Amino acid sequence: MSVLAIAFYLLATVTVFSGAMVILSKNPVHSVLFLILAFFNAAGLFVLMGAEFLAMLLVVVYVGAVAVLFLFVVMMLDVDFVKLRKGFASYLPIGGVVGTFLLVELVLIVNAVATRGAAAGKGPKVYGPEMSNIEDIGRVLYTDYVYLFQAAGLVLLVSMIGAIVLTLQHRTHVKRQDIHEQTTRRRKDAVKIVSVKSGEGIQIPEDINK
Amino acid sequence: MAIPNLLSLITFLPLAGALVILAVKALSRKDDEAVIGTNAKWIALWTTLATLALTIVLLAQFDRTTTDYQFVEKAQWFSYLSYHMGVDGISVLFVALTAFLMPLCILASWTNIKERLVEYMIAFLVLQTAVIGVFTVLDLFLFYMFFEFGLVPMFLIIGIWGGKDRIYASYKFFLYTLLGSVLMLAAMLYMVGVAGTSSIPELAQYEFLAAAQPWLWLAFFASFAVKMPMWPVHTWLPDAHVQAPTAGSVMLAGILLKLGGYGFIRFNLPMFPLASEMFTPFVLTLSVIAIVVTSLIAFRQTDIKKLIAYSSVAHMGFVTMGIFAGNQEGVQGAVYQMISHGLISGALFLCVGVVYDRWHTREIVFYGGLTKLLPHFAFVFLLFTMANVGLPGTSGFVGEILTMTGLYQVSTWAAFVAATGVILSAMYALTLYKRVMYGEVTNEALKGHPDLTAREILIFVPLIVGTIALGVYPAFVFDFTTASVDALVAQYQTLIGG
Amino acid sequence: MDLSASLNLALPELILAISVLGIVVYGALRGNKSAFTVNALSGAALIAAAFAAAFGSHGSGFSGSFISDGVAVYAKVFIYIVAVAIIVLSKGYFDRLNQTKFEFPILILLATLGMSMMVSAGDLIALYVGLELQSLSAYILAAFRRDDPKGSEAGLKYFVLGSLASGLLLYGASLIYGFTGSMNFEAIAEALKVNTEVGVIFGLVFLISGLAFKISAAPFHMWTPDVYEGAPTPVVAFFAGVPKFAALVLFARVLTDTFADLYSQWSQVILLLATLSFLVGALGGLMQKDIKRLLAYSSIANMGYALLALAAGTGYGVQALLLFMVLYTIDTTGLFSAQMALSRKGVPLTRIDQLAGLSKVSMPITIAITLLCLSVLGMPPFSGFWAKVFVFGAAIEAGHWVFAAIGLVASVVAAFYYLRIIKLMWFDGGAEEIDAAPAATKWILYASAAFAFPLSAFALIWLYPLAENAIKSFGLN
Amino acid sequence: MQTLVTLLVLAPALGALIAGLFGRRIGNTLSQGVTTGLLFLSCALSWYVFAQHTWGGLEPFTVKLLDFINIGTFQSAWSIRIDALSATMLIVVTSVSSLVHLYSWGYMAEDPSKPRFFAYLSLFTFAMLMLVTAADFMQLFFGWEGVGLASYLLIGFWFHKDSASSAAIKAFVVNRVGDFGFALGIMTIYWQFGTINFAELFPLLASKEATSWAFLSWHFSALDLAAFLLFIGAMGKSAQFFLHTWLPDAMEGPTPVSALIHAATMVTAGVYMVCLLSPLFELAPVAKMIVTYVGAITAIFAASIGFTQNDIKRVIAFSTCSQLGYMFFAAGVGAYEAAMFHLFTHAFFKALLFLGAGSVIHGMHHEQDMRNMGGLYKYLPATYAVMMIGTIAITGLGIPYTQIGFAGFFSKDTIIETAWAAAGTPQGMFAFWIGVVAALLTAFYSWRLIFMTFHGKKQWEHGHDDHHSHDEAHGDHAHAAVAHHDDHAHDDHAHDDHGHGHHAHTPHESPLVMLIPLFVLSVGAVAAGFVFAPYFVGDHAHDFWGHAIFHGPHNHVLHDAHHIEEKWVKFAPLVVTLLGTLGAVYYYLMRPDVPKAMAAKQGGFYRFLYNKWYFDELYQVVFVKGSKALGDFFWKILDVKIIDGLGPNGVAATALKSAKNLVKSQTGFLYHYAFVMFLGIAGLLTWVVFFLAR
Amino acid sequence: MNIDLTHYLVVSAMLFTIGVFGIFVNRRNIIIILMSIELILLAVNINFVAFSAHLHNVQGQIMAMFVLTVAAAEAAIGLAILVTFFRNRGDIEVDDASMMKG
Repeated sequence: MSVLAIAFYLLATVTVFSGAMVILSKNPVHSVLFLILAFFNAAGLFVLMGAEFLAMLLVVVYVGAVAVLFLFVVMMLDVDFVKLRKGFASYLPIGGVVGTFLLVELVLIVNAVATRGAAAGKGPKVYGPEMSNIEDIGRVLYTDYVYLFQAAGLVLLVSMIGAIVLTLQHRTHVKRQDIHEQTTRRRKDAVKIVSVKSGEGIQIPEDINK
Repeated sequence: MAIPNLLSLITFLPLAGALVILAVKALSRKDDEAVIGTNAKWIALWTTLATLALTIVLLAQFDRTTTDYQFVEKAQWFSYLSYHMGVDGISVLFVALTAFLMPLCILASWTNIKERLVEYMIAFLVLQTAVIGVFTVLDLFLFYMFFEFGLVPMFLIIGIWGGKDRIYASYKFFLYTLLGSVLMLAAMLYMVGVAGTSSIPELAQYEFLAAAQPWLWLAFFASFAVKMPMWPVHTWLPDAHVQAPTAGSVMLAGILLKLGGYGFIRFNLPMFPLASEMFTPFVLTLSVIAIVVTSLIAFRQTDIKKLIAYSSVAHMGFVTMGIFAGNQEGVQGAVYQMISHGLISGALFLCVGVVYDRWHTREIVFYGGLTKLLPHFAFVFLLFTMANVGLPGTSGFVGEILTMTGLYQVSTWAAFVAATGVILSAMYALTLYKRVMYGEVTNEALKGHPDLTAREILIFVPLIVGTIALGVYPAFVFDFTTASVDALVAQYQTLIGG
Repeated sequence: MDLSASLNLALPELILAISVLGIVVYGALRGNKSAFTVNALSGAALIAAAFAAAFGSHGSGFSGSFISDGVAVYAKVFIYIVAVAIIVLSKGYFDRLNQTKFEFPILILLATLGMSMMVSAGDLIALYVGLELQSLSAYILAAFRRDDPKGSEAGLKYFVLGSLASGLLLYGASLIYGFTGSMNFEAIAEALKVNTEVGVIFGLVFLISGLAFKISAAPFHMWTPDVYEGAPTPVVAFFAGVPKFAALVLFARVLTDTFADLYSQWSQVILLLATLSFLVGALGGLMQKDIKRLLAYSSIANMGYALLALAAGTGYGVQALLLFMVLYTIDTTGLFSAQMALSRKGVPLTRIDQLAGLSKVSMPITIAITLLCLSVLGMPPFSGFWAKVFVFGAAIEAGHWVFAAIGLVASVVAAFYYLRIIKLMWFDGGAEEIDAAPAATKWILYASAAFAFPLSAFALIWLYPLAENAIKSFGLN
Repeated sequence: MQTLVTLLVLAPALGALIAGLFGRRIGNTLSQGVTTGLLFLSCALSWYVFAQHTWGGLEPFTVKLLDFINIGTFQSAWSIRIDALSATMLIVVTSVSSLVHLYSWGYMAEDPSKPRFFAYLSLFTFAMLMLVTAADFMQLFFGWEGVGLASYLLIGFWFHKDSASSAAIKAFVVNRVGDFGFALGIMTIYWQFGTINFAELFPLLASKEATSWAFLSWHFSALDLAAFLLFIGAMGKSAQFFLHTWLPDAMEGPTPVSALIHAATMVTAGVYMVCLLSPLFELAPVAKMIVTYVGAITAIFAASIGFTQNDIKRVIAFSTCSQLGYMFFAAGVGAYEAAMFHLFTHAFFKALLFLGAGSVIHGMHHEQDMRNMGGLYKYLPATYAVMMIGTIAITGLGIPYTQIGFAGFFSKDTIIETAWAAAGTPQGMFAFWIGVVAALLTAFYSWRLIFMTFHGKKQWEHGHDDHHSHDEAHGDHAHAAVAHHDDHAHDDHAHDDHGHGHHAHTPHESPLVMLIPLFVLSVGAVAAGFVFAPYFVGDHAHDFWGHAIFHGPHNHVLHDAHHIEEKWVKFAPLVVTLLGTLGAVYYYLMRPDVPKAMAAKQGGFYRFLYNKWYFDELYQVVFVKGSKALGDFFWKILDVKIIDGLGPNGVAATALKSAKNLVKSQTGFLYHYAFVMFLGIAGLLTWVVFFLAR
Repeated sequence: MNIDLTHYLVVSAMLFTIGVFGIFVNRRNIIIILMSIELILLAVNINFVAFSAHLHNVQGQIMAMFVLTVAAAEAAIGLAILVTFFRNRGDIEVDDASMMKG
């Protein structure tokens, strides 16, 4: 058994195990941590397949951003997670059957693809010194796929707008500094001159503070 | 005087009338309900009368010697569809029947419809366009469009102005007939697909695969049999009739039922002759069952309208068996029977309307001895009862005897059983007449209502004249139909090798 | 093909993308006060894009990942027009609720851009990115009324299930990729000519399932009623029409063009989905009380019909699909605008029984709804009838007459619930006055009703050859 | 001549139209005047035509008025065919009809709807004339049903009486049963010969003598089948055995109607048709045999019932039925001339009897039960006289081998003799003996009627007060249990207090307007026999009938009848008639208590006869109840439960149920939705693996 | 024993199944459902990369990159929706709290 094989089995086992733990953990924080572990090990598998750039991307984007985002939300939402575990097992049997069924079919097909598909026959690509993986990707990404690359930017824009639209809350009772308003404030907006008759006082408008 | 686009004019004039009513309503002050209603009535009446006038022109200009379609209008639409109109000796009569009954329907609704008069008149005019369209178009899809669309105004008429169980009846009517016709649509799509044309005259000449014919035939049959209606898919009819307002029943029995028979003549027989021959025993069986079973059912009814409705089913049985006898006598008789039934059943429903308007019940037991109270009505009702029974000298006779004669050669059994319908119809019709009209006036509530009003007499007179005239001189019909039916029968007999 | 030519091909998308960026900046600076301007600008951008698409050149660009052909152009122009209508509708809707936000048209624009990419997708990556761009915008739009518990629940359900569907689609894409060695449709088609194995069918099934989710075909329809009910009505009006159109065009492209050699396999899968869809749609609608839920089932049924046309796998089938979707989308947009037009004392009418006696209160709206209902029901001479004629014609031509018959029977069952609406409006009494509807909403309602009949009868005269020409680029028989 | 006959036929129609449509407007007198006047015109023309034919050498001809149905070879026209048969019928119909019109002036004097009555009478006459002058089957059928309609209207003339309207329906429906066969017969003819025109048909008949036609899966000789089916029509119209039940009930109609329709004219239409179709029947031996048997059975059957009935009109009605039986078996054995002759004479004396009975009823203030009469000869002398004439005529009194006798003698004896002439066949022998026995019965019940009505004790003086309330009236009699048929037997129209309140209980003679027709008919009853016998059945017969009646080459019964060797045959009718008369004299003049006792004893045989062999009960159970039960079954079980239950309602229920289940699966739970999606994809994949992989 | 394509694909299939399984086992906890989706996407990515490596074709890796991008965007939106859901309900239970069904 080669080192490669040992590495594969190690990484694969941990990946699958931590994947399972993601859905089985009682505590969502643990789930997130297992998710991170799964991503790390998957990155390792990527490296084994020669996709170094993607491996890096996985760690940076997923572990660095997405998983942390999850963690953040888990922490932020004040949820009684113990309650959420109730009824966990009730769908286990039928879910298990269907899941197993699906797995068997997938493995069957995976085998078919791997042995008879276009991918059969060619071994894993090994990058030589003349061109690295990142260079390989870069060449096509900014030429053939420039259109999609830009589109991906729009996807991120959508997610940004979405996050803002959905979650940004203007708290009306909190006073904020508005520099634009401060600098454009004119005298007539702020000051009103009234001639007060002696002995009568004045009626202060209710919206004086606005 | 030749009027250009006469058929289009006849077909769409009622629709235009409906739009005028709508426009008048839109322009009127909102609070003038009564005025708007009156306007609507008069506009509707004049529209239908104008249509009738145009139809008379059509009949006058119709060339009775040719088998070709006449007054043809054709314009390319899209794909292979075209706006294609024309009438032959068969359809022109149905156009005339529709145009003839429509003013009577409007008149029959003159006083008894009080709510939503505008919508009512619009519904009727739209219905008229739909029905006339069915008979005038020569494009398969246009046919289907008009054929199917007729459901909508009728659905509204039953549903809005109907009786107590109108919702059930209108749904049943709509869905039943819709189910039948969607299957026909499927067959139409196939036909157009293989023949590459949707022109009815061309399709009538196209020879469909012998293997496909039974299926196509069945699909068309599904639609037309429901519409006719044939036993055992007739059960919507009694409900629809009972619930529909008087004029609605008149339209339903007088014209809508004829769409089925017209369809059989126009499609099943010429387009799928082999299948028609194959299914003849089947149709004949259903027809005679219809005649006997529904006659017996009619005998037991307690509701006047339901009784007449069942009797309509029985009479339509004669039509179907005449058509599928496939010989001159049968087909001519069937066409004739349809026209005649249009007059007679329409008149009978109007008769029911007369008593319903006065006493607001259709229960037979409520009545009795009306002859003494409404002698004119007694005469009218008697006349149409007799016509319904098929008394010679009224139009009811000619159709029955011809269809049976046509049938007799094809199947003596069927003719034998069908002929018992002659006995049974006398049984139920006369019993009805007796229970409503004869005897002493035992129900005090019956007293104090006037005999036929001038308006009602005005409605009945044309129907009486028509029934008798056609009964004594059926050539009024045969002059038109002979050429077309002969050609049809000849083609059919050739194709089935008979 | 060089970049400038490719950019030229993608001009509509470029217009949209650049407009989005500009409008975002403008909106962000001006805040919600700018809503009207943003709406107007978005509409203008869409119309410009529509013109660009209609008069733009055909061809494929960006190394084959972008295709601009007859079908794509046909779809795009229509999608843009409907998007404009949705923006108009949304204005009235949110104004009435006092929740106008400038992000809404922007998200609509982005979703439209996504659809635009979908119909022009030339490879699996473009397919995925376009689909996601549209879907992600849609998720947000579904949850757009964030204070509304139903809205956020709808958004959540849509999101979770949608992501799942994307996962399935991706898995399928990966199998196809692994089997054929390419992401590009043309290359895949080439590879399939040499070798077709069960693996690729597997991949295709996953892909079909993912797309079927987008068009809410059974059994991937489960999200539809809930999301339709919960999401804001203009959003639902949007969902109900054009994204499905885009997904169906994609379907057509992938199946009839790329996977033409596997016709006998995928047509069976599609037929199965179609049959399930119209059965579920017809039966499910029978019990509904909520207008939007009812329309959800209606749309499930109609997607079944669309798939039936697709399953024909012929040129006429695709043509029927193109025509069907246009006619259906106009009807359904009309029906949703009717729902938006109706409110009583400031509360929108959501339950069907609230329509009772409407004919006594507002005749024009009643007539319009009646026409639209009859149209979706497939009653001639309304547009919906032609839609069904095309679809079933295609199915029968392809020999799928059993399925066509089932579909037609299902349409009769479905007729029941449209009739119920008509019945309530016309036959029943006891209605209170309704509020005045926003003018724009009303006019869109009337316009769609007028299209249902009689305009469609004339529109088909040029729409039909248009669709006929469009499908020539697919090289089908 | 063509114009004349057209006028002849259409005049009654015109009268009917005027009286029917404008009767209320123009008033009673004018309506009566117009209809009666037109009828007399018609009558005069008929006699002119008849005279021209008989003595003036008028050749048969046909006037075509208008096309009726013309479809391919199915050609029919409204036309007037004049030949010996129709000329004979014309005079019968118009004479009796015009006299009945006149008679009705008196009889219906108090009726409030006289115009209607006269319109119906004229309508009937018109239909009858159309029937007898038909040149093809369609017009024949028109007349056939037209008289049926008129009969229906007239029987139900007093529509407020439930019994009258029921009787009317019964008459119509039973006639329809006959028409059912008639129509099938016409169709058989049409499909065999391609024509329904008599003139075209008759020459063709012989060509198909051996042809068979598959009817209801059996093969029959086409001609026999056609003739038999047509005969069913005749059976219905002429109230022959099995289809006779309507005739007694038809007596619910006013008495003039009974005289006109149910004695003289309409009921004889069947005989007329058989004679008209003699070319067909001559070639249809089996059908002829059936005609003979049915006629003979009817003759004896009706006679047997006749002598137990108590209603004066019913007795005459059964007598009519019986006489029609005579005519049929005459036709059946091939003596069409004899049948026609009897038809002719019978019209006079039977109309006379009916009108006489009407006069009695009128005089008795609408009492019809003979048990409540008696001793009337003093009060109604004129009526008594004419009734005697009629009775003698019907019993056929006359001296064989001379030309002396009443009308019935000539015709009835000819019939019995022709039957003997045909006695070579079983049916001929049967008919002969039946004829003889029936003659005995005829004499008995005819005289019984006279004696019960005009002689004996006055039964109307006591207990007469309450004869209007039937329960009590019949309560007096022991046979109340079987009397329910008589419950409505008298014309007790309550609105009609008859206008002679001051002497309401005393019978009175009828007015002159009623008596004149009686006298005229008496002349006929006496003279019709010896005046016309030479033409109808005697030496001039061949010339008289011309081609109107056809005889097969082996049919010479009429000729044989004139040369019968056996004298006892000639005398037999006279002898039995006298026997019957003596019997009646014994039982009803000398020992009236015997029949009363027999009636009171309610013997089984008596009840059987009294209840008309229980035919009504049988039909009631089998047909009326049967069709009601079937109707209920078809309606409530087949239509509602099975068709609707499985059809629309069942489907709707199923759809709703599945919809409910489907919607239940739409739980709103995210994981359920996901689960369904996975089930979907797993299912699809499995399907692919098993079915689509290649 | 060589580590070939099949091995990677099996790992991917297992992850995919786990992801699928996670969705309907964790019927109440939406956060874990979201993580299950991430697992599915990871499985898909492994597939793409494995194929890409074995096909000597970089398209798969490009696809994987886009998947990563979209997955990130998806996570952001998903969590945003989750937050609004939580704000409306005060909970993230989706079990018995469904307002829409039928």
